[in-house]
Parts: sequence; C-alpha cells; structure tokens
Amino acid sequence: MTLLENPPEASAPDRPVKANWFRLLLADPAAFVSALILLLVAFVAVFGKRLAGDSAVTGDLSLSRLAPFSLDHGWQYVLGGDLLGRSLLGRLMVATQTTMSVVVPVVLISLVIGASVGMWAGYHRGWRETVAMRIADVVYSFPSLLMAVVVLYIFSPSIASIIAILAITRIPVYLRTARAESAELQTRLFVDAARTFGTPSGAIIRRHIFPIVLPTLLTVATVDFCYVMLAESSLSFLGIGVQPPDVSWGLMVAQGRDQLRTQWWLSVLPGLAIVITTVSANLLASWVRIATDPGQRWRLTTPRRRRRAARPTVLETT
Amino acid sequence: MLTFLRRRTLTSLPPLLAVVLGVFVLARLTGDPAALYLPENATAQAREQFSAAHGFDQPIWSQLIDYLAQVTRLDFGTSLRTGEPAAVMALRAFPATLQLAVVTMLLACAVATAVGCWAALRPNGLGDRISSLMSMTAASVPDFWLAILGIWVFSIMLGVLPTSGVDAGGLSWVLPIAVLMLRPAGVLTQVVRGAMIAALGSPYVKVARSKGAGERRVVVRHALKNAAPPALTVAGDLAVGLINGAVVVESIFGWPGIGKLMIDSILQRDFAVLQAAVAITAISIFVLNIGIDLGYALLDSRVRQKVGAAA
Amino acid sequence: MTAIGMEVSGLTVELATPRGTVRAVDGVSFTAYRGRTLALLGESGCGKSMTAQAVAGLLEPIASVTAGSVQVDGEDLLKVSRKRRRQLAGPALSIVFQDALTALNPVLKVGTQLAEPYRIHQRMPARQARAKAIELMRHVGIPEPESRVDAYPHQFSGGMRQRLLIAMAVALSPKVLIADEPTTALDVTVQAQILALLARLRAEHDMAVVLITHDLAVVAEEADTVAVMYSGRIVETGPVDEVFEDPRHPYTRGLLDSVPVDAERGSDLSSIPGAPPDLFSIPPGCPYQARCPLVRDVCQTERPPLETRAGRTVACHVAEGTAR
Amino acid sequence: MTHTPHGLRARNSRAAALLAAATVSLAATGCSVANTTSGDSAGAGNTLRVVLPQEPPTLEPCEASLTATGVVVRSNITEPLLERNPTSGALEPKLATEWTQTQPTLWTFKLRPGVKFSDGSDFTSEDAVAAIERSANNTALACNVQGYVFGDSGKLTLAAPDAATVTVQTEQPDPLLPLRVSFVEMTKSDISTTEKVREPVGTGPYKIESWAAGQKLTLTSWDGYWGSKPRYAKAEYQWREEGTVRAAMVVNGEADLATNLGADDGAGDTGVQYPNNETTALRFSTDQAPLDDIRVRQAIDMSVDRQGIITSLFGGIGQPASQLIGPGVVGYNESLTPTPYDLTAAKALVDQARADGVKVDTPFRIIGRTAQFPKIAESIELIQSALTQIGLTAKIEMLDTSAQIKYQLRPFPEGAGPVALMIMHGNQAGDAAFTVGQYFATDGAQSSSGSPQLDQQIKAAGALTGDARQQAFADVFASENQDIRGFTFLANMGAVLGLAKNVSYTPDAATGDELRLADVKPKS
Repeated sequence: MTLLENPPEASAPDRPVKANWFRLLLADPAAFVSALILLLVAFVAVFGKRLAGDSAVTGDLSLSRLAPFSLDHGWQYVLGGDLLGRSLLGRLMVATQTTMSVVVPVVLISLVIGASVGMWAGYHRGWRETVAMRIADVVYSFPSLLMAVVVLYIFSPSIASIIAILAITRIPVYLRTARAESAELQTRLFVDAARTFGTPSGAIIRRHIFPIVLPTLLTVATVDFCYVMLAESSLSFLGIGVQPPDVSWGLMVAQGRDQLRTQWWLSVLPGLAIVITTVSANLLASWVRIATDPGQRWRLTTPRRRRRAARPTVLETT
Repeated sequence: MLTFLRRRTLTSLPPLLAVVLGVFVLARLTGDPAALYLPENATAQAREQFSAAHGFDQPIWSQLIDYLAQVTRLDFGTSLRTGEPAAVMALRAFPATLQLAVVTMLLACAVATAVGCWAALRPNGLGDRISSLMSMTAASVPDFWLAILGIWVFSIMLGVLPTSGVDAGGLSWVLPIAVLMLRPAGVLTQVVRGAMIAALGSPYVKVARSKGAGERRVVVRHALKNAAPPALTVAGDLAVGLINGAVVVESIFGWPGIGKLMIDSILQRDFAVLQAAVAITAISIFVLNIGIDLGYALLDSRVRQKVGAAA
Repeated sequence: MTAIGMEVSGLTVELATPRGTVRAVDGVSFTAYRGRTLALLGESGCGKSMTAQAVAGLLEPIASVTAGSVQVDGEDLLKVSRKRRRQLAGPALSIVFQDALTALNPVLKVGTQLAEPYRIHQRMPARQARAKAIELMRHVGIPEPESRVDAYPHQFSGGMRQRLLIAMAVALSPKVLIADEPTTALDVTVQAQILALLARLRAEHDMAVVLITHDLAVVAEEADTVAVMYSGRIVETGPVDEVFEDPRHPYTRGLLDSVPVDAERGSDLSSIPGAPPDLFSIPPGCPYQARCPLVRDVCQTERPPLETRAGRTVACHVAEGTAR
Repeated sequence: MTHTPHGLRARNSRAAALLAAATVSLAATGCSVANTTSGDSAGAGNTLRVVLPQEPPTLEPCEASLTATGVVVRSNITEPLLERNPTSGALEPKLATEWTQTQPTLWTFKLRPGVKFSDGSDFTSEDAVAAIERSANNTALACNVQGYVFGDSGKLTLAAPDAATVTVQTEQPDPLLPLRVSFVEMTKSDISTTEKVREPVGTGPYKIESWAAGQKLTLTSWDGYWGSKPRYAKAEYQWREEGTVRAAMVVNGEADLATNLGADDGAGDTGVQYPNNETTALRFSTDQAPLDDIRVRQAIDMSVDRQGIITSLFGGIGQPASQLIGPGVVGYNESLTPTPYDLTAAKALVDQARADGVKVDTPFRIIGRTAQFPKIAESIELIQSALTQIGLTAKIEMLDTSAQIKYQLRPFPEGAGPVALMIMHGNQAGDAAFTVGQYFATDGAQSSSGSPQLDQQIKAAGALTGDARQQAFADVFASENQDIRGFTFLANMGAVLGLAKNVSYTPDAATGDELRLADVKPKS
C-alpha cells in the first residue's frame, strides 16, 4: 500500500536521472563527505604505495617514534614516525592498499558465494535448502576468530589464506539472508509466471530474484566491511594477521598497542582510519538505502526545519 | 512444543557433531605437539614415545574413533599442559564466559533498544544522526585497543576501576563488559533503529494513533514487539560473535573464561582441552539458537502456530 | 437529525518532495452531517486519501497542512494541542483503513487491540475492557467472539479483519467516522456486507461518515452527498442523486460516461483519455483543461472557483447552463 | 598520573558482582571504593602480590626448568640440594650442606639436618634419592628437567647409605653433576613416579594454600621451615598476558611485583631494569644457497644495527651481543666484540660472493616466533629491510611456538629451504656446555651449522674444569665467530621488573626463571 498513491516524482521520468542522484547526494552532507572519504581511500589504495615513496619502506632509526603534527622532517612525517623511523603517513597509505586487498576480496567472495548458494537453496527449498543451511550452521556455530586461528596455524598466515578463511567464516551471513529472501520471493506471482513460461531456474534467480535481494545483501556487506577489518585486526593482535613487511591498519593498531601510553599516534591513527572508513561506508550505505527507496527519498530533500516541525511518525509503506 | 524441541535437537545434532569432528581433524593438522612438550634436546626416541603415549602416531581416523569411543564414556581426555581432565578445565572456565556474555548481551540489548527507539522516532533528525554516528563508531573500534585504553584511562589516570582480574567485586566487571558490549550495542542499535522505523511507519501504528494512543504506547506496545524479531536474530549472531571478543577481553583482563582457554589450547596444541571447550561452546550456541527460535514463537503468533503445528 | 458532524474548510496540504513543494490538497471544504454519508470520490492520486489523513491528523512528515480548519464539536482539530488531539481521536473522530491485514497489529491479540480504545480513553481495567471487546466483536457480527477474542489477526478472514477494524473505530461511538477505501481489498460479496455494516453502525451511533472511494457504484448506493475531487480540489459537490443524474462538471460527466450502463460494482475510473496533470506542473487555470472536451481560452488562464449557482456547486467556467 | 592504590579484595561472590555490575548503583560503588582506599596498600599488609605473564601449567617440580612453572616452584615451594648463585656463578648449599667428588664417577652429598616438608614429615636421604631418580632417570615421565639437564648425562645410580647422605654414581666422570643436581627440586619419596603432580609438597618457605585455576594461586608460609621465616606471610600470584596490563597493575597498586615487562609497557618509575639470561640471535641453515657461503653470513652479520635496535626498539634495554651467552656464564669470551654495523662492507661481501658464482639472489626466509620477545617483529623487519639494501632477498615469516619449534629442533622440516631463524637462548645453568653442545656441535639438537674441528674443541672443553674450562669454551665461541659464523648475535637481552614502592627486591639474571619470594622484603 502506498499512501501517496502516485508518488509525485515517479510521474516525471523525463528528468535526467544522474543529476538527480548527485543532487540527492549533495542534499545529505554526511553522505557526501562519506563518499569523498571513500573515494580518497580508494585512490590511496590504488596509488598510495607510489605516493608514499621510500620513507614508508626504509626507516631512519633517528626518526624512530617521531611525534606527529610537525613538518620539520618533510610532509611524509607530518603524522610522525613509527618505531623503525618510517613515515607513519606513508605506512598508513601503504597499509590502505593491503587492508583493502584483504577486506574487499573477503566481502566480495563471501557475498558472491553466500548469495548464490543462498538464493539457489531458497529458490529450490527442500533438501538443497536443508543441506545448505546445516552447513552454514556448522560454520556459524564455531567462533570465527578461533576457526581462523586454527586454520592459519595449518596454512601459515599469508594474505591469501587470511582472505580465504575470513571469507569462509562470513559466507553464512550472506547465505542466510539470501536464502530467507529468495524463499519468500519464490512464492510470489511473478516468479510463478516466469516458471510457467518455462524460464530455467538459473535465469529466474538471476533476473527476478537477484535484483530484489541485492539491496539487502549490499547493506549486510557494508556492515561486514567493518567486521572484516576488525577481524583482521584481531588476528594481528594474536600475531597471525597480515605479516610484516606487509602492513595493514589492523596490524598497525595491534603492533602499536604497547605504545598507547607513550606514542599514542602509532595505534590511534590507524585505528581512526578503520573507524572513519567504516563509518563512512555505513553512512553512505544508509544514504543508498534511503535514496533507492521511493517511499523514503523525501527525507533527503525535505528542508530540515520542516522535518523537525513534522509529527514524529510514519514513513515507509510498501 | 516438546516435539518442536525434540526435532530441533535432532536436526542440530549433525552440525554439532560436524563441528566437533572438524575441530578434531583441523587441530591435528596443526602439528604434533611432541616438540612443544618435550625438552628442546629430547631425543627422537623420546618424541616417538611421547607421540605413541598420546596416540599421535596413529592415523587421524583411528585417533578419531578412539576419541569418539572415549567421549561416549564422557571422558574427554587429559590436558597435555596441566595434566587435568579436559572436561573439568572446560567446565570450570565456561561459567565465567557465560556470565560475562549474558550480562554483556543484556546490557547491549537494553542500550540498543533505548537508543534505537529514540533515534527511530525522528529519523534523520539531529539526535538520530548523532546516535547513528556513535553506534557506528562503537561497532568499528578494535576491542583490544579499547581494552588497553580503558585500563589506562579508568585505572591509571582516574584510579576508579581495577585494571583487570575478577576479585574486585562488581567493579571488575565494568571494563570487560564495557569493551565487550560496545560492538554488539553499536550493531544492535542500528538494527533496532531500522526495524523501529519500519514498524513505526506501518499502518497498524497509524491505527493505534487514530485510537488516541500516546507516543509511549505506540512505541512500546505496538512497534517494539514487531521490531523485536529482526533484532533478536542479529542479537543471536552477535552473541555467538561474543566468543571472539571474549578471546581478546579474557586475555587482556585475565578473565578465566573459555575464550582464553580455547586460544591457549590451540597455541599449546592441547587438543583434548580444545575439543572439550569447543564442544561445550558449540552446545551452548545450539541452545542459544533454540532459545532464539522459542523467542520468535513467543513474540509472533504466526511463528508460534508453525511451532505448534510441528507438535 | 441533520446536525453537523464535521466541517472542513479550505484544507490545504503541501508535500515537500525532492523537486520542490507541491500542493496535494488545495482548499478543500466540505461538511459531513451526522447520520449521513459523504463520499469523497476521485481517481487515485487526486488527494482524497491525503485529505482523510489530514483530517485524522495522520499525515506523514513529508506532508503538512498549510491552511484550513477541521471543526468537530466546536473545536478545530488542526489547532488543538497534541494532547487534546489524542483525547479527541476515538470519541470525536476515528478512521477505518483500507488494508485490514496491515492495519491490525500482527503480534497483538485482536481482543487487546479492540480493548485499547477503552483502556486509553476510559482507563478501563483489563478484564472489563476485554468484555467490551467481546461485545464489540458481537456488535460487528463476528461469530463466537468469546473464543476468538484471544486469536491473532492472521487467523481471521479478510472480511472479518475489516469488521474488526471497523469495530475498533466505532468503539467509542465517534461523531465522525472516516472510511478510507474500506472495501477495496475485499471480494464483491464481502464488500456488500461491510458496507451494510457501516450503514447500520452509522445509524446506531448517529455518526457522520466520510467515505473515501473511487468506486462510483459504492457512492451511488451508500452516500447521501458526494464531493468529486480532481488534482487536489473538489470540482463538484452535491447530493448524490443530483450529481449522478445531472453532472455539471465535465470531469464528473466523463467519469459517469465511462461506466457501462450495467457496470458492476468495483469498476475503475480509468477510461477518460489522458492522465491527471503532474502535480509539479499544474497549469494555471483549470487543472482539467488538458482532458476537457469543452476547454476554452479562459480555462487556461483562470482557475475556476467552486461556486454554487442554481443550486449546484461546481468549479468550472463552462459548466453553467450545460444542463442536459 | 595519579596513583590510587586500592585494596580491592574479593568479598562479593560472583553472583553478587554480576548484580552489582548490572545495576545503576555501579557508579556509587566505584566512588566509595576509590575513596576508602588510602595510600597504604591494603593488600600489602602481609601478602605479596605477584603478577606473571602466564599461569603455571602445573607446579610439578620436575618441570621446574619450564619458566612458567619454575618461577613459582623453585626455592619457594620446593628446594634443591644446592643452588647456583646467579651473580657469582658459584654453587651454594641449600638442602645439602656439602658435596664432594669422592671418586671420579661418584659424588656424595651430605644433607642438612632438621629439614621438614610442609606436611610435617622429615626430609631424608630416601626422599632425595627418589627425587633425583624421578627427575634424572625416569624417562617415561618425560620431565622437562630430565631432558634439559640430564639428557646427556647417562644413567645415574643412586644410593642412600644413611639418612643424611646421598651418593650419585655416574657412567662417565661428570664435573657438571652438582650443577645438574641443582636443578632437581626435592620432593617426598612417596610422590608418584608415573604421573606428574600438580600440587607438590616441598621443603620451601611456602606451601600451596589454594589454587583457583585461571584466577589466582596463593602460597602461605608455614611454621617449621628450616630457614628464616620469609617476610611475607602470603604470596598471591596472578597472571596477565599483556605486559601493559602487568605494568598497570603495579602502577595502580593492584600488584607488588610484575615480571617480564618491556620498556614500552609503562611501568614508569616502578620499573627496574635488569639483564636476564637470554641472548637473541639469527641462526642460519648453512647447507643451502645463499646461506651456505660464509661471506653472505658475515654480510648479514654486518648489516644488523644492534645498537639501533636496542635503542629504538628495546627502549635501551639490553646489550649488543657478540656470542650466544652473556657475561657471568662459564665460558663467556670477554675479548669478543659485537660486529659493527657496516652496510657498505656488507654489500661488498655480497657482491664478492656473487662474483664468485654464489647464488646470492636466492630468497631465504627469516623465521621468528610471535611475541618471543618484545618488538621481535619490528626487529626482524628492520633486519630484512637492511638485507634488501645489501642485495639479499629475505622473506619474513612469523610463526607460533609450535610451528616455529619445528625449525628450531632437529630433525628440521624437509624442503624447508634456506632459513635464518630468530632464536632466543637462555643459559639457566651458568655453564657454556649447556649452550655449545646444543647449538654449535654438528649433531646438536638445535644446531644447523658446525664443523668437525669445532666438535672436537667442544668435546675437549667439556671434560675440563676450572680456568681451563673457562678458556676452552671461550675459544669455542671465538672459533665459531671466526670460522663458522653460523649465527648473527643480536643482543644480550634485559627485562624490566615492576616493583611497587613499598617493596624491596633486587632482580638478578635468574629472576625470570626463579623468583625467590624470601628475597622480597617490605620497604621499611
């Protein structure tokens, strides 16, 4: 049921859609800033190593534990130096790449596998569903950090094995979500209709179920983004995360924890990087959720003053 | 209801068994502990003796059969490290973690419900934005980092809390719980907020308002009960995840719980203890899942009907 | 007998949308008499539901009332305090929604929901309120109310759910009952039962009923007065007999002409060529100009006011003297 | 920084604590506790509170050479016949008053009279024989002491001619026998010979009062101890993994003594630096390119910035090392000096080797044990980065103890490839024989280098006594550095002890392995 029986904006398809999106983004300053931050993170992840230069790799022990916020030793040392006298800014930039090259594949792999299996299981129901769910139960009922520890002791901790194990432990999250939604959708009329036309099940899943499940999955993925970064950091705390000379934000936080009281910047700054990135991702995700939902889009455009005056109530009606 | 419980227990058994078997095999793949437990210059013969004495020289499947035979007699083996029965060690450590987890989850749920509901009343308002930002931040702070910072600030700088340990009464609980609950509280707040926004927007809330129901009644009686199921699911997942946090928190605060026991057992290749600890954890997770299913039934009559139908 | 139940005048509702503010309801006025039914008739999107929600004080935050008044019992519902507004919700004015499945709380027993008006407004003890709920259920024709009072909404059929919703609305004998498409989601036979129930309750409680619908047949059978809405405005209003017999506004006429003579109840209003104007680009002058067969120059420049001439109330430049 | 020591003693039960934590009265409780505690640490009264890095897995005395066990057991709960003074290196009487080599293969120990076990029974030669038998000859029990000190001693034949005399017959003449026996903690003769005992009865100044596994271990002094009564009536051990937490406990007044702190753990002015027994080094597998060429190994040796590591990473604790043992151990060579840091010379050596056809570009692994010593990962990283600069290719691999130990002990994993292993060696015994046989001899359990000549030298040195022994072992270290260079020595390590203001204790090299509570005194 839609209370605005004809959402006013829906009746004007002739307006350029892209400009509209950008305006919607501008209308939410928090989301706009988040988008800029994520762009910056992506940029640094790609070019950071080159930008950071030598000072991120070769240390100068005389600059060991250099305090931040001083330009005396060049821009590279504006955030101070680490124990080996490398530029902390440079290290953060290099770490961005490693962190992203762990987090992004983990999220993508678990998303793709979990979503495919989940949609398949939910669509077919029956034994396929049972088997998939029981396997997910097994993975889920063993604390993921301990599983990672056991597995990383078998296969020595490399970026590839960290990605593999973290992806495995995250698959059930997507699998459960996708299964639940697809099980619900497969009873709907349009799926029935497609089935009666003889559309193969793979195509139905791809064309009819996937697009509807996707937004939910993406929301889960954003939350997971943060989870994976923290999990990687916890692994580093236990000494089996990303291994030196590679460096990730999580590893920097873990290694810097001893210096928290003396050289706080060694762990606080990479910690901030994790927090800022995940908060940005979450803010942008919640913006996407609102912007793609016609029933809620108005929130982004209603003048703030009016909104506050409005009665606190009711919004989405689908 | 009983039938539901019985069926649920039966379907939970194979995964439970799979977890125990999986850990058994995986743990043994991490290597023979002989080198760890024998002196550095022990002879090859001594090592073989050690392996034979503990059965590590057998093929994995035969070790597994022996182990299962043992377990059916409720004998979980003896710790290599301490010489104590593994089950005793696991059972001793379990309550400490359970208490920690229960208090943490209760507090996290309380905080999340209060803040989430409040934020949902004015979505995108200033309060909502601030609480969202705070809950997102809470959910993304590394726990070990927060633990050390907490000790520094509250124990050393302010001197109001003990640094660690369990013997300072209620005060000992403050830091571990604060650290442990931050992530669940942050995530749950977001979930409650989302579910409450959806519930507050639904027609039945309009109807309730049209009956003259006040804000309190609308939120507590009408919306919250509808928003609870999704929050319950997430709370269950977070409770399972607490074990991860417990590993870190217990290590740092010297909390004698099962998370620390498991990680130590892995490090020390103390397989018997690891298996006992994993078994008890897995069982409690299954109990938790069943509890969550029952919680659904309690909250939602539609589910209750299905549960009843199974009876 | 024909006391005024509710008097709405100049009600204007604006929506804040991504592309600016639009007027969804523009100066709507009508009077509902007790013991009578007033039908608000129009296509979807014409603003009739919005009008109902504005009157009931249930607008979404996106929408706000910018002008007008709603008088019930000498009080302007739009001006009273929130607390007073809550006190009036139920005893003075209540509303029945279209989709009873979503309008009933799925996790609460129907008895609890039915008892709620008594609990809120009369602070009745639970046991007593429950008895009242059973009485209400019997009142609206639900069989075996004693055993079903503890059931949940999903255990009732669509028609029964709608009855429950109506029961809840009439619990405190409101002076005004707004029924927002109360039968749209129902089978034809059930529709008739529900409408009959509404008619009975109207008489018993001496309520002014505002029936919001797009169904001409329903209007013809149930309403005493009709107000035809188009693009957020009332374009013609009057006693149903008169309006349906001799529509003065080209839009009303178009609606009536589009229904086959032997039309069944429930046929849609969709056969006038063209579509209502986009709310963002309502042209100056008459909003119906683009679809009007009688359009003239003046229609494109001047907005026709809703005027009473010769006993008929119409908003049209050309309507005068177009009697059939 | 404010020091608010509070005696947070446990009275509430866990359940009550749970309640308290969950209620609002929490803040109020917090205030009252903070306010009622005075400057005088309530716990100190007569209890010494010690915080260790880990819980003792067991208190079995025959495992006392394991640090986690020994630090609690040795000389506190149980005592040996004689003990080595960690500073002078001399053996001093404990439960034996004198010991003599009555024949080349026979040692006689005279026991101290009037010694009692904490359960009241007398300590006799029968107990001593059983204890030595159990620790030295009982291979089935697989005691750590058995492997650590008696692994190469051959079978001992024990006898108790009278209640106050014990004789030990060795297969070969063994000048080290008294030193070995100093590792044997005395237990009662009825102690199990087939199973390890978690809570032993000993003759030490303290006995076990209670052990709440996972939480706390309490020792209490007992009347009837043969020596002078210790100053603290009770000792409470707790354990915390993180050094920062251990330091915080002392700073915050929750513990009186914290062991094994790092420079960055924040002990502040409660921290006392002391050299411990440990020496860190990179051990090379000398059989594969590029590490099979001595010039490459020398080049690596030159590219380690020892002073830089100690200053920047270890916070100034420790000394650059020139050999695998520290001063104070018999056989330490005073004349050896740490290799100077010289990247240019190192690069020249590598280039020279390359010119001679050595495959210097072959990658090798630097393997380290996670958290073996503070800043191990950073140290290895620094070394690896220097190696890159001199033209070598090294990969870092940090492993957990169990995985790392496979590379440390023979037989090494097959197909391991060239490995530089970060090791940390502590010579608890005080005699180089316990080092060189293990690490330098071609068949040593932890050796991956060596030569027949060096083997000869080691064997010859082992048979000597006195100054000749000192000189011979010193020569062994010189030869290793000169001819083999199977190691790059990093540092003679040090540690920090957190010591509360009102406690007086002087740590020595053995503190990490054996913390004698009787030496800890309240400050007057």
